Amino acid sequence: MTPILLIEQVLNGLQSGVMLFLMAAGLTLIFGVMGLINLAHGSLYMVGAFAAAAVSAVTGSFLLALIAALAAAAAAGAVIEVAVIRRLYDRDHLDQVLATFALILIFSEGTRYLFGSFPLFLDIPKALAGPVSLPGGIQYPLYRLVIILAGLLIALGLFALIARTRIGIQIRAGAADREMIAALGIDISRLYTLIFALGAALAGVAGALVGAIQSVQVGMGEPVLILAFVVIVIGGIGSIKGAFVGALLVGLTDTLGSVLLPMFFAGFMEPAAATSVGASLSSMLIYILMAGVLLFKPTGLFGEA
Amino acid sequence: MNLLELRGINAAYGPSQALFGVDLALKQGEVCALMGRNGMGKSTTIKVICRMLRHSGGEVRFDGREISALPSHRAARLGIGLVPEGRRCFAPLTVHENLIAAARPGPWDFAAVCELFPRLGERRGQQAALLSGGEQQMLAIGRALMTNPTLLLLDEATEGLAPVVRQEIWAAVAKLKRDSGMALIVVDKSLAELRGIADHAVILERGASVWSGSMTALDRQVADQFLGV
Amino acid sequence: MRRETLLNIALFALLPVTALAALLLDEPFIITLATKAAILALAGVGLNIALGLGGLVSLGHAAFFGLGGYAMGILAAHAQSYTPLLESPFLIEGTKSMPVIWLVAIIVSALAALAIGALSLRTSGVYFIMITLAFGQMLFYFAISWPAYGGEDGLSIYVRNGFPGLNTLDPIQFFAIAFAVLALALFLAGRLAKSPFGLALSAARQNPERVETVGLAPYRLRLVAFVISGAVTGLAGALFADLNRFVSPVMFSWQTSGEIMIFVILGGVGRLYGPVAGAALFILLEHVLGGLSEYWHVYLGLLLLLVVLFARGGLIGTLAGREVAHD
Amino acid sequence: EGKVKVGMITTLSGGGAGLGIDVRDGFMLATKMAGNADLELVVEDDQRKPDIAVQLADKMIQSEKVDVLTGIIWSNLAMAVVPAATAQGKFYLSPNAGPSALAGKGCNKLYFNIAWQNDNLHEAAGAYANDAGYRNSFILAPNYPAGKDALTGYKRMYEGELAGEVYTELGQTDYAAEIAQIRASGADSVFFFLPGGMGISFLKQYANSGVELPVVGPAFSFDQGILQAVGEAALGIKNTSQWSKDIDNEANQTFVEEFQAEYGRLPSLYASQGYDTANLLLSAMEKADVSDQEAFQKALEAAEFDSVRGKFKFGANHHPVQDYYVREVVKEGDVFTNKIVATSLTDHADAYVSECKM
Amino acid sequence: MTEPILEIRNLCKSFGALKATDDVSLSLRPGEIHALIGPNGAGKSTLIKQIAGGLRSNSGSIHFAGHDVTPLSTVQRARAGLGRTFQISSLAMEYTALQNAMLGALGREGRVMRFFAPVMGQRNLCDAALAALARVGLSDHATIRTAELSHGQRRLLEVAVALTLAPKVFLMDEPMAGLGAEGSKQLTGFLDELRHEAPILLVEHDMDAVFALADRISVLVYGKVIASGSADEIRADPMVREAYLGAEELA
Ligand SMILES: Nc1ncnc2c1ncn2[C@@H]1O[C@H](COP(=O)(O)OP(=O)(O)OP(=O)(O)O)[C@@H](O)[C@H]1O
Ligand SMILES: Nc1ncnc2c1ncn2[C@@H]1O[C@H](COP(=O)(O)OP(=O)(O)OP(=O)(O)O)[C@@H](O)[C@H]1O
Ligand SMILES: [Mg+2]
Ligand SMILES: [Mg+2]
Repeated sequence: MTPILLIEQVLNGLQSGVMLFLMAAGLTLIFGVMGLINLAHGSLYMVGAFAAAAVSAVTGSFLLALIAALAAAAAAGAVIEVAVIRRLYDRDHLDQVLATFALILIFSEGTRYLFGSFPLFLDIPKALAGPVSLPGGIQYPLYRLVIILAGLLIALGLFALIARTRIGIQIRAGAADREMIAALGIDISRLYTLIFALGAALAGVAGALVGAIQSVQVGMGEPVLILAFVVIVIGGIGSIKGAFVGALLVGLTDTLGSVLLPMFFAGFMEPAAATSVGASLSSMLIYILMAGVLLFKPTGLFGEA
Repeated sequence: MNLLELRGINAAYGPSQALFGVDLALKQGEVCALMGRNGMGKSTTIKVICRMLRHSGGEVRFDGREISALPSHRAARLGIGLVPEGRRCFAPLTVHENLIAAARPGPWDFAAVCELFPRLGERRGQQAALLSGGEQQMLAIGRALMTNPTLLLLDEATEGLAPVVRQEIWAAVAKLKRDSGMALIVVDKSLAELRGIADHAVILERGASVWSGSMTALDRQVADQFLGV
Repeated sequence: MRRETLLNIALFALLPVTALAALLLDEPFIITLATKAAILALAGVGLNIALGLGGLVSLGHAAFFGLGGYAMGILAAHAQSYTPLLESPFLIEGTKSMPVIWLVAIIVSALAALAIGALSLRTSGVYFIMITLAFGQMLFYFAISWPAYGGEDGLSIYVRNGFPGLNTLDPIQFFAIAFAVLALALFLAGRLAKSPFGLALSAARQNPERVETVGLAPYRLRLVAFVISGAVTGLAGALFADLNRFVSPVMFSWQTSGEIMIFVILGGVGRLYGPVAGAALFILLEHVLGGLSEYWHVYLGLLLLLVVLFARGGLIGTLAGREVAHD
Repeated sequence: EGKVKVGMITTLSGGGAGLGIDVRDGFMLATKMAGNADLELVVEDDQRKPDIAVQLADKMIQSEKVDVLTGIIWSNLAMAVVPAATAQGKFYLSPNAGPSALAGKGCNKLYFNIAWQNDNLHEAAGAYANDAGYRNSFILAPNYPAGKDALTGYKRMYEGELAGEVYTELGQTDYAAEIAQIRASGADSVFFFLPGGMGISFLKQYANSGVELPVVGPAFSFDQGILQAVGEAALGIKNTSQWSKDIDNEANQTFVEEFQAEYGRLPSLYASQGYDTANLLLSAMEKADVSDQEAFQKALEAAEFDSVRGKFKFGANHHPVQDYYVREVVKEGDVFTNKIVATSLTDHADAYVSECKM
Repeated sequence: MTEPILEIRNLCKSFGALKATDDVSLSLRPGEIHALIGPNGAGKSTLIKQIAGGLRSNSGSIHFAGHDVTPLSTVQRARAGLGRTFQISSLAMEYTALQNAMLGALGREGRVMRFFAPVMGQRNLCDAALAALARVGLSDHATIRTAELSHGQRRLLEVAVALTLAPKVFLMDEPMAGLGAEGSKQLTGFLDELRHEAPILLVEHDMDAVFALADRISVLVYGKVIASGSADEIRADPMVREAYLGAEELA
């Protein structure tokens, strides 16, 4: 492999990491900070993508589509928080698992009912289409650079919100002891609804942004969900920085693994077997990474005991 | 007018009733000692006042209005501050974050709390979970003060504190009462210390208020009968 | 008698009564469903030992379910094609005998649980959920891409394996086998919960520090529980594979882990008969609602939601009141 | 007497539901048009889970007492159901999946495939690559049996060099790394098999990457149901199929018109396969009674029905011997669709027929 | 003078820059109550944790019943006979008081890998647990879930569990905290007798109790032992008065 290709693949890995962070950002808030296991997060991601596709089909405007994604996901988030999640904060994690699993079923099939069983069309705006040339002769899709930017901005914004503002402190305090923070005069229910809606909105925006270069279809949220959980857990629950680093690690591992492992095995195996073994191993790689990280740091890279 | 008034409070945890008609009244700037043996309902009464626990009978009036229907954050915003039993600091947050999480403007701010408890200033960036027991207790008190309440509920707030610190706290309480007219309900085990600070006392026995009167009226005989000392 | 005891008796009787009724009505498929419920309940009983008693929220139990399934698939496939499983260093032949397969399934999944548990139990809480998920996923991807036993396509066994003295192809007889295994597992799990080990394990869930200071090692308690739990779930996997005469990597997927967990939660975590209630209800819903509408998942979702929101402590918790199961 | 009960097990919920719905709709259209009251159909949703499919098969055989099973979309589900169904003496007509195991050693006299053997469309792509003069292909597919079959199928016909061969993760959504490899590989063409959402993602990302090598693939990523979601990115791409809506014969024209009239959308490949499956069955019902297994099998083997593909016949392993076309993605008005531009293989059977001993 | 059963030599523990225990040496002899007092955050609980095994020391050694137990884990030390109570109650909250006590009895017996026989049917365990509850005055509450006990009752249960272990040494971290005046008085009397079963290393802020009970008192300030001696000596020590006792009325 030429150095330039290697650099390009590293870039791809980082890019895919930032994209992962974008997808995990909302979950970082809801799961990482509020401490709520929300399996339906992937559904909110899907809601965003579908709302964007629907609006873009009608208006042709990507900006409007993004706004629609944000609004639809935030609204869906607020509704499920008030109707369901709110009753579950003081319950066992397992009740949250069951309830949000039920929400997945409702959202997935509800979306299919509304939009049919076939994938929808959502494309990147013309202005952002096509590649740009980076130094070193690397051709890189402009839109992906935009995604990187969006991911970085959201990472910074979240970090500031959680670590630097009083609202962030109150959310974390609420996660530690809801009853107590309420007894000190904080309307934790309203705050949580807001934050949940914000997390949902982030998921929705990610769904729309990423949906434009992937397929917008029912069930698109579930693989993302697992990946997002992996990212957050590797980084350490509750740490935005951790989630970001975790996302980059997973992105790099996944990309470079799928490129390098088959080459590695080709060194001493016949080509067909090498590609196949390499590919098998690379699909396991992020799980091996996660298990490895947790074995050495049982609370993730930046997590606290 | 009474700042706080409990009349005939009944309360239960699920099926098991813990309070059977508790009465208590308190004026602005007064300190009331809430006493009784272990398990008699002191903490339950405190929880009812700050609306952490919904009572099933009787009424709670604060500042002239019936607050039974309010959620606990609204009661807190009316000016009820709580130092709960067992500290309940926000374990993953730092000392500073614990203090400012729910702070409301007023004379008690971070600097003032650090003056009362210098230890908290020294440990400002440390996670609450890693504080010593006594430091956590200081933190819980500081946290409640930072909400600048007009009524402060201290449920075993000096548990686990060194004698010097306890003395400082009682001194601070006396000052609070004197300077800012804060009212307090204090649950504490040391009768001697309470005598120095409380105006009157209410004694609970099996969830009912069985004795109330001024601190001076609480003589040996009463103490012996209800508190076992 | 306590309400929960009565309820448990009713639940226990539910499956065989259904199966017998189906036999009388000549509805063999209902028997198959009852068998499926019994087997999945068995998997749930296994998980419940780790989850309910030990507080170990494993999202990787599909690993054991799948290993049990593949133990059956691989042994039976070799027996079917008359090729030995291993020739050197010693000869291992395939087999079509259920008891032998069960034994292998139990041993293999117990060993896997020992390895996975030994590593995973260094973590706790959500990290434990995710690390068990990771091990499950590793096996899943391995099974998908490992060509020797069919990869994603899985392995078909044309004829159900045999059990001495019984005709396993007859639905009611196979049901009887599955149900007997379930009954045995329930009995043992019930005893386990009340045993000294159960007391210590459950205490380790509530407060590991406390258990340490009385001189018991939470790690060891949990590891043992995890191994027992994995072995039971592995056995269920072997039975499940035999029910379908088919295994595939789907058995390893996180959705499978999730479903087993749903049975447990639905029935009531830590309730001995919770998995039975959960699995039975889930299968009932799946088959009743499935016929109603193409979008039946919506109704399933709504029903599950109602259960979580309004039926605290799962089905059994609601029906039996909030008494604690273990005392 | 003369009645046939058909059990259709197909995917009607969840991610892959579109395919199952099309197969079902195509099948039902044919039965409706035939108006044959002797054919009774029960449909069940397998949720794309093998174990559910197996249980549904059991249910249909044991409780519903069906004579014929059909409907399964996915190879792994077919592998789970077909051997057990045929072992119990039921006919199975596959409207989509054609795993090699069932075409070769595992073939069965009661099992008929009316779509293709899994390798076929890829073989057609390989043959087309030769015709188009590609000498250096980069090929990729997901890492699972059908993906391996796909690349094997392509390589079986393709005569040029390989610039690269990559197995991607099943369900992968980001193809930046693969596209970078393609760019760097010096390939002159790309062959890919990425069914469902994977293909949509790949095509969108490929179109946006600035790599402009010609792409060829099997029809699955370009079919009617999915094409609208790919959009412009698919325009002009060549794909191989045994069917296209512009195949010029009367049966096909009727099918396309009636399907549109009935369901308000253009038919897909899967709909055409479902439709042909039903017609094959109806044709056999004309000739034989299903209770006479041997006669009914003969009637099916004869395959005397008007296929939307024009000519259609079975090979010795009950898999199709048919023509494969090269289609190009075009835009008709607002709708993306395909038109035939060439024929890549004629009267093509599959590679496993010699292994089949019935 | 009898040989100490527990001896701590030059124990150190730092958290970052903070020296929580700084070269502490202490001993505990059979039959005595050795009180450890000191300001909040002085390192008393840290020291208890180090002795019980929950925290690894940076340096120093711990000798118990003639053995160097420094390398042993919490579990091993508990088995060797170190019984500990927590400053903040640490109990199995879903269990009844009796079940918590049974757990202690089970820990003492040690044979936990028994999967079949019901634990509640084991007479010896049950009797030991009930006896312990009775000794702290919780007999009436045996079948109440710990979560439903009041704070003070939990503190007593904490002591009861330690009793069921029948340890060779008690490490008690503020057992009086949270007890009412009456409760404290009773517990004081109880500990006074308990010392004959096993000596007690007692951390306590309740000076009435400390002065009434302690044979020896050590004062810990900023991780260092600044004074050690009899109750009267300590009471009179000006350094201790300033750092810890303050102007307290002497009872
Ligand atoms: N969460 C709870 N659930 C059920 N019962 C409870 C709960 N908390 C307290 N109780 C019961 O209510 C009664 C009163 O308890 P409360 O905590 O008010 O007592 P207290 O006077 O504060 O005692 P202490 O001095 O020990 O703190 C006790 O008998 C206790 O067992
Ligand atoms: N894990 C830790 N990391 C950092 N600092 C710690 C940690 N544990 C304890 N400390 C600090 O070490 C000091 C000693 O704590 P320790 O709990 O031993 O005090 P203590 O003497 O028991 O006090 P108290 O009487 O208030 O319970 C405290 O200042 C505390 O903040
Ligand atoms: Mg109390
Ligand atoms: Mg301490």
